[in-house]
Amino acid sequence: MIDRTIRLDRSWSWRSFFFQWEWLLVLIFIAINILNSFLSPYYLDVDTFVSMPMTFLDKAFIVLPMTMVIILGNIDISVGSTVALSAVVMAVSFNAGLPMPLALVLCLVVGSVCGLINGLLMTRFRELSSVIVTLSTMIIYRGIAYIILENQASGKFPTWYSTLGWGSVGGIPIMVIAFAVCAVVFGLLLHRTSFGRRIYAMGSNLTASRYSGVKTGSIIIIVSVLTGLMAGVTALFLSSRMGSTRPNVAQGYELDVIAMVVLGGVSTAGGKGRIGGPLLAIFIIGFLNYGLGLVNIQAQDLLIVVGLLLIVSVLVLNVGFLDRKKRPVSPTRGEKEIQEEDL
Amino acid sequence: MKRAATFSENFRELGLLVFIVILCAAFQIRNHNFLTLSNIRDLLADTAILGILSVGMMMVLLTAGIDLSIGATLALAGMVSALTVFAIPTISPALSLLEGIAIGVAAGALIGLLISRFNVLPIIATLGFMNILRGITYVVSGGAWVSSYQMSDGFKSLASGTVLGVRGLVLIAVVIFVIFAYFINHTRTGRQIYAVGSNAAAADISGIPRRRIILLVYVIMGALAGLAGVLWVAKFASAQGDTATGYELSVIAATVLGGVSISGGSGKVSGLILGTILLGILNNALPLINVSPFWQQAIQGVVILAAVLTNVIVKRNNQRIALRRRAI
Amino acid sequence: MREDLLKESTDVADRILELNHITKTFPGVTALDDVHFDLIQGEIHALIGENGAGKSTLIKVITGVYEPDSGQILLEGKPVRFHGPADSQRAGIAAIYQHVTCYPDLSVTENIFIGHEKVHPLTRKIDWRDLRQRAAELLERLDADFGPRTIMGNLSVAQQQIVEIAKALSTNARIIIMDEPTAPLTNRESEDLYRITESLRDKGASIIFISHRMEDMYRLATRVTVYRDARYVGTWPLAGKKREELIMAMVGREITQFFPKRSVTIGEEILSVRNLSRTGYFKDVSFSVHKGEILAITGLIGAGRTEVCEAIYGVTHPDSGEIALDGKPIQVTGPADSIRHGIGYLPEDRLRQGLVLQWELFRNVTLPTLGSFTTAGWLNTLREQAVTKELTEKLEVRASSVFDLAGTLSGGNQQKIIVAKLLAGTMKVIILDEPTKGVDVGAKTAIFRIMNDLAAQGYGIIMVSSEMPEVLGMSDRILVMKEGKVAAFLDTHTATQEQILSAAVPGSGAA
Amino acid sequence: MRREFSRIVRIVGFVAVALTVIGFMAACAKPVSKDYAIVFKNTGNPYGDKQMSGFKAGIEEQGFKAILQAPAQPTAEAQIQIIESLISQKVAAICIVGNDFDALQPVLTKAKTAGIKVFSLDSAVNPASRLTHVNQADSAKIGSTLVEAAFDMSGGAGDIAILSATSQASNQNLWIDYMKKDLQDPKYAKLNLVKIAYGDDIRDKSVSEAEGLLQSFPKLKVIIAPTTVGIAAAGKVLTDKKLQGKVFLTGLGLPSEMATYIENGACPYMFLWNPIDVGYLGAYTGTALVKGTITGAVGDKFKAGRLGDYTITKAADGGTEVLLGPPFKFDKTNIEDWKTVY
Repeated sequence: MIDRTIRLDRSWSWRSFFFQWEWLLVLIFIAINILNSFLSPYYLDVDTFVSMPMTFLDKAFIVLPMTMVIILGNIDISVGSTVALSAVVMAVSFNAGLPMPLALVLCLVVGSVCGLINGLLMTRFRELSSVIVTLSTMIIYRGIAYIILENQASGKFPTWYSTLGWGSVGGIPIMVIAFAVCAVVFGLLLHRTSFGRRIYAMGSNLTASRYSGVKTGSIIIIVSVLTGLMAGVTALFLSSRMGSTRPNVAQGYELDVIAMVVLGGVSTAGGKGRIGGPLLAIFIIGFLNYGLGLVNIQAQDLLIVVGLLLIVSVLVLNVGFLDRKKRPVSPTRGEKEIQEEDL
Repeated sequence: MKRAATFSENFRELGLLVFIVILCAAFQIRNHNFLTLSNIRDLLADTAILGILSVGMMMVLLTAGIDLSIGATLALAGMVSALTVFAIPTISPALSLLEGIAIGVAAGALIGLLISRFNVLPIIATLGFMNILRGITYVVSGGAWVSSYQMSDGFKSLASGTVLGVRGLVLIAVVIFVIFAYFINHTRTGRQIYAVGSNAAAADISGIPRRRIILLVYVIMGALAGLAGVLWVAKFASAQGDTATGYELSVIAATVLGGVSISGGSGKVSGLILGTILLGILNNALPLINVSPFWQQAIQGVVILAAVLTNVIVKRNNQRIALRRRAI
Repeated sequence: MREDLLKESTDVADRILELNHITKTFPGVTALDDVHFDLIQGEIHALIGENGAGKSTLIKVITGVYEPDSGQILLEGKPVRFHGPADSQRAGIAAIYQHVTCYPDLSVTENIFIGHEKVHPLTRKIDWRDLRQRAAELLERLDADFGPRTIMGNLSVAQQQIVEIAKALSTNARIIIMDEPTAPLTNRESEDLYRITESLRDKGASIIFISHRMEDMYRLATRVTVYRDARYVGTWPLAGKKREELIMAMVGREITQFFPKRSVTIGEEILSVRNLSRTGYFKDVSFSVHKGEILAITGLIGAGRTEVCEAIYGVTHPDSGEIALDGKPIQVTGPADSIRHGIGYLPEDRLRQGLVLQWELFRNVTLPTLGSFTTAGWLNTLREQAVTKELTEKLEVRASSVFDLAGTLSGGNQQKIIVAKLLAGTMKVIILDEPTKGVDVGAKTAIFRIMNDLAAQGYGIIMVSSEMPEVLGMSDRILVMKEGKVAAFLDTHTATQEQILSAAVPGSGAA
Repeated sequence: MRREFSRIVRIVGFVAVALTVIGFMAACAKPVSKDYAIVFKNTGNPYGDKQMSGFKAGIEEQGFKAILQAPAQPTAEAQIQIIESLISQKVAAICIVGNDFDALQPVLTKAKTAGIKVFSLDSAVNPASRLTHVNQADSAKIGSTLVEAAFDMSGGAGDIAILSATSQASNQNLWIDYMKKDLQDPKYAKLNLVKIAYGDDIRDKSVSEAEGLLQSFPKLKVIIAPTTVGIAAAGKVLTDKKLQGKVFLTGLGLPSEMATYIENGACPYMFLWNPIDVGYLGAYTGTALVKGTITGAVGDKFKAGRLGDYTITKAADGGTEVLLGPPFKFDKTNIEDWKTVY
C-alpha cells in the first residue's frame, strides 16, 4: 500500500521559480531603462527621475483595486468617469464655500459612492455582466459631471493644494510616497488576508465559493467601493496637478489602467495574478512613455509601441514557456485534471 | 412553463418596441419635426453605420468575445481608401469598398488568429490592436486629413447617392442585415457560432471547428468595420486620423440594448435592429428637442441602464410565474 | 445467448472494433499504458475501473478527441486513424459523455443535429422542417415528454441525457459509447435507459457501457473489460463472474465489507425542520435529525431533495417554515451563517460547487472556515497547512502534499477533501448530497467508513442518495420525497426497496 | 510557496528600480539644449501641422532647432506630460497651444522657474502661466466679422444658429460671447440667434447637430460655425440636402476642407488666418523672448522675419498678446489657390 503521510512542502524546481511572469517584467523594465538612457542624454538625471513618476502615477492608484476587480473575473470601465465626477464635485463644492480639507474628503466620498452604486447594481442584478453595468455607469457618471459643470472649468484651489501633486518630501515626490503606501496596503490585503484569499476563490470558482460560505455579494461591493475610492484619490492628485478641473478629465483612463493590469500578468478570466506584476507594469509603461517622449517620439508611434508591448507580452505569456498549464503540477496529477483542461 | 419561456424570449423585442414607440411619441410632442420623412431619412442615414458594425459585434459577442478595436479599424480602412481615391481619382467606388473591406479583413484576421490560435483574451487582443491600428492610421496619413475636394464625386456618392429616394448607405445596411440574418439563422456555420458561444467544451468534442469559427467572426467583424470605414469617409467627405475614436462603445451599447448577451450564445437579429434604432433615435432626437447638450450624455446612459434593468426584472418575473405554474 | 456470444468472441471476424497496444501520455502522467480493447458486433460491453483507470481517455481515443501516441485502432478489421471527433462520427461512432455536453441556449432539435444538419444543396439553407420532424421521431422512439423546439437549458438532467442519446441515434451510429450514463439518473430513469440501450442493441448497434454501478453492468452487459491504473487487466464474459472478483480486479485488493456495520446510540435531536416551503420546488417539508443518526433522503431526481438541503444550508431561501438547531430557531441568510451555526454541506456537483480545482488542498480545506485561521483578518498559512495535513491524513486522502492541486486528485479523494472542508470547522449537522456519485468502489467504502465515524462522534448526518443499496445499507431512517413533498418516513431495519420505490414514484403508493 | 517566490521577485523588481534611480542620482549634470518647442492640441490635425511647420520654418531660418510635439488625444493631462519631458530636456522656450485655459498653469509655472520662456499661441492659456500670447486674430474682430457676414448673407433678417466645437473650447466660447455682444446692436435687431449647438469637433456628432438645427428651425437662414470640423460637417449637410442658396454657411474653416462647399455655394465665404504665419510669428516671438529683446510687457517691439514688425499689446484676458492681423476672407475667387496650401 502507498503511505498515507502528506508532506507540508511542495515539489520545488528552479524552473518553476524562474519561469514566472514577474521575472520577464523585471527584464523588460531593466531593458527599458537601459534603452532610454542610451536614447536620451536627459534621461539619466535626478530631476527627470523626480518628475517622471508624477506624470503617470495618478492613474496608478486605480491599478491597485482594478487588479482585485480583474482577479474577481470582473472589469470596471467606469473609473475614468468616476475620477471626473469626483474631481468636479470637489472643485464645485470648494468654490461654493466648502473648506478645502472637507472638499477633499467629499471627493473621496463621491468616488466611493460611485463604486458603491456599481457594486449594488452588480450584486442586485447578478445576471448582468460587469461590463454592461460599468459601461452604462461610465456614461452616466461623466454625464452628471457635465450637468454640474457644463462648459466651465473650476479651480482656484488654495496654493498648498498644488504641493499634493507637485511637491516632494526629502527629494521624493509626495505622490510617490502616497502610492508606495497604497501599494503596500493593497498588496497585503490581497496576499495576506482572508479578504484577499476570498477574492481569489471567487475568481477561480464563484459557485464553489458561495457553497463554501464566502459572502460573495459583500466582497464584490467592498472591491467596487475600493475602486471608487482610489478613483477619488486619483481625482485628488490629478486636479492638484492641473490646478483646476473639467468634466472631460481622465478620459480613457479605464483602458490605460486595464492595460497595465493585464500587462502585469493578471488574467481577465479571473483567479490568477499577483499585485507585483501590475506594479512593475505601471513603471514599465510609464518609463517607456516618458523616455520616448524625451526623444520626441510622436504620439502616434507611442500608441503603436504600447499596443505591441501589450500584445507581444501576452503572446509570450500564452504561447511561451511561461504557460503554467503546460507543466505537470504535481506527480499525482491524474486523469481528472486532464479532463478539466480539455473539456 | 414553456409558454412563459418563449414569452420572455420575445419580451425583449416587444419591450424595446414599446419603449421606442413611447420615446418617439414623446419626442414628437416636444418637436413636431421629429417624425417628418426628411428627419427619419436623416436618422436612418446616421444610424446605418452603427447598424452595420453592430451586426459584426453581435457575432463576436455570440462567441463570448468582444472587439474594442473596430473604431481604429474603421479609421484605418477609411483613411487608406480615401488616400487611394485622392491618388487615383478615377478608381471606381466599388474598388474602394473592396479595398476598405480587405484592410478590415486583414486586421480582423490578425486579431482572430491571436484569439483563436494563441488563446489571447479578446478584450486584451483588441485593446492592443485598438492602439496599434490607430497609430498606423496617423502614420499612413502623416497626420493630414483627406478633404472633400480631394475625393471623386463617385466615391462620395457611395453614401450620399440615393436609389428610389433611399440613401445608398441605408440600402447597404439593410442588405447586410438581411444577409447576416439569413447567415446566422439558417446556415450550419451560422448556428455553430451560437454553439461555440453556448458551450465551447461541447463544441470541441462534438467536432465543431471552434477555433475556425472564432477566427471567422473576427474576420467578419473586421470586414464590416472596413466597409463602415469607407462609408464613413464617403458620408462625411473627410478622412481624419481620429475618426470614430471610442465608437466601439456605442456599438457595444447598441448590441447589448438589442439583447445580445455578453456571455455568449444568445441574441437575435430582430432585437439587434431595434437596439440599434433606439440608440440612433437618442442620438438624433436629443439635439432636436433642445435638451441642453450637457444633459444628453446622462440621459443616454440612464436610458441604456433602464433598458437593461427592465429586461432583467421582467425575465425574473416570468421565472417566478413559471414556478407558480409548477404543480406543487 | 451468452454462450454463443462467448464462442464468437474468440472469432476475430465479428470484432467490429479492436484497439491494440494503445498508449497515451500527458505531460507528467500516463493515461493509457499499452491497453487492449475489443467490441463484438451487437453486444453491450461493460468497461469498468476506478477513476483514473483510463476509461474516459480510452473513449476520447476511440472518438478521436485524442490521438494515441502509439498502438492501432481496427474498425471491422481495417486500421483507422481519427484526426478529430468529426472523423469518428463519419465512421459511425457516437459517444454520450459523462458530464452532459449540451448547448443550453439552443433548441433540442439543434442540439441533436448540430454539425450534421441537412442543408439545401444550393442555398446551404438548413431545412428546419425536416430536422424538427426527424427530431420529433427520435424523441418519439425514446418516448420523451418534451418537444423538439424546447430550449435545452430548460430540461432536467435526465431529459438532457435522452437528447444526448437521440443525438447518437441521429448519426445512425453503429458503435455507441455511454460514459456513466446512469450516474445522474434515479433508478426509475435508469430502467428507462436500460430499455433504450437494449432496443439499440437489438437494432444492431454495438455498445460500450461505462459505469460504476454494478447493477447496470449485470443488468445489461454480456462481457466486461476491466482497467486499472491506466493498464488493461482483462476481459471476461459476465456470466458466472462474481461481483467480488470484478471489484478485486478493479481495485487490486479484496474489499471485505461493503457497508461496514456500526453500533451508535442515537442521541437527542439536533436539527429540526418545520414546514419548510419554497414555491415551485418543495412544500411543507418537516423532519428532524438526531445526534449520531444517519438520515437518508431519497426519491426521484427533481423530487426536491437537493433543493431542501440547499434551503437548509442557505444557498437558496425558503419562502416559509423554520429551521431549529438544538431546539433554538435559527435565521440562515447564507452558507456563511449555516457554517457558523454548525451546518455543513457536501454539494452534489463536486467539480462545480465543491472545490476550487486549480487550488492547493490546504486552500480548499480552509476556505469555509477561513475566519478561524486569521488573527484580525491576517492569514496564518502555516496553521492552515498543519490542519490540512492532519485532516487529510485522518481521512486517508491519497495525495503527496498539502500543496497538491485539488484537480489532480481522483473523485473519491476529492470527495474526502470536501469532507475535510466540513471537519475543519466545528459542525453539528453534516449534509452529504450524493456523496458516492461518480466515485469508484474503493473510495465508496472509504466514504461510508468516514460517515460512520462521524456519526459515532455524534454528528447528525443527512445523506441524499438515489442508490437503493447505500440508502438501505447506511441509513437509520429514510425520508422519501415525491414531487416536492415528504412521501414517506421509513425505518431502515424494516424498509424494503419496493416500499421506497412505490413511495417515490408518482401515481403509485400513498403519500 | 509560490507566494514566497513572488515576494522575492517583487523585491528584486523594486531593488532594480531603486538601483537605477540611485545610479542616476550620481549621473553628471546634463547639457542644456537651445531647442524651441511647440506643443499643439492633438496629433493628426492638419491645421496644427501647418502651424507647427510655420513655427519650424521660423526657428530653423534663425539657425535653431525646433521640437514639434502633440498628444494623441486633445487633453490637458497629455500636454502636461509632454511639457514635463520638455522641461527635462531643458529647452529654451515652450510655445503651447493650450487644450485648457487654466489646467496647464502648474506645469508651465514649473517650466518658467526652470528658466524656460513660456508663451501660448492660437489657443491661449491664462496670463499667469504665460509671458505673452500669439493671437491669430482679434477675438472681438472675429466675432463682429462673423455677425456681419451672417447679416450680409441673411439679407439683414432671419434666424441664425451657431455650430461650435466642444462646449469647453476657450477660443470658440470667447468668440461666441463677442458675437452675442454684437447682436445687441440695433443694426442686427432682425437677426435672432435661435441656438448654439456643440458638435464637439467630432464628425458624426457635428453632422447630427447640424441636421438637428435644420429640422427644428425650418426658417433658419445662416449657420455660423467657428470651427474647422463643424463648418465642414455643416457644409456637407447643406450640400447633401441641396440647400445651397436657401441656408447659408459661414465661419472659420480650412480652405482644403471647405473648397467643395465654397465652390458649390453652400458657403458663400468664410474666414481664417494663415496658420503657417501664426506658427511663424510664434517662432520669432520665442526667439525674441529668449534673446531678451522682449519680456512680454505691453509696448515691446520686435521684428518677425518676413512678416515685419510687431508690437505687444494688451489682451482681453488681462495678459499681453501679439496680434497677427485681421482674419483672411476666402471665397470663390481665391479658394482655388488656397485649397492646396492648407
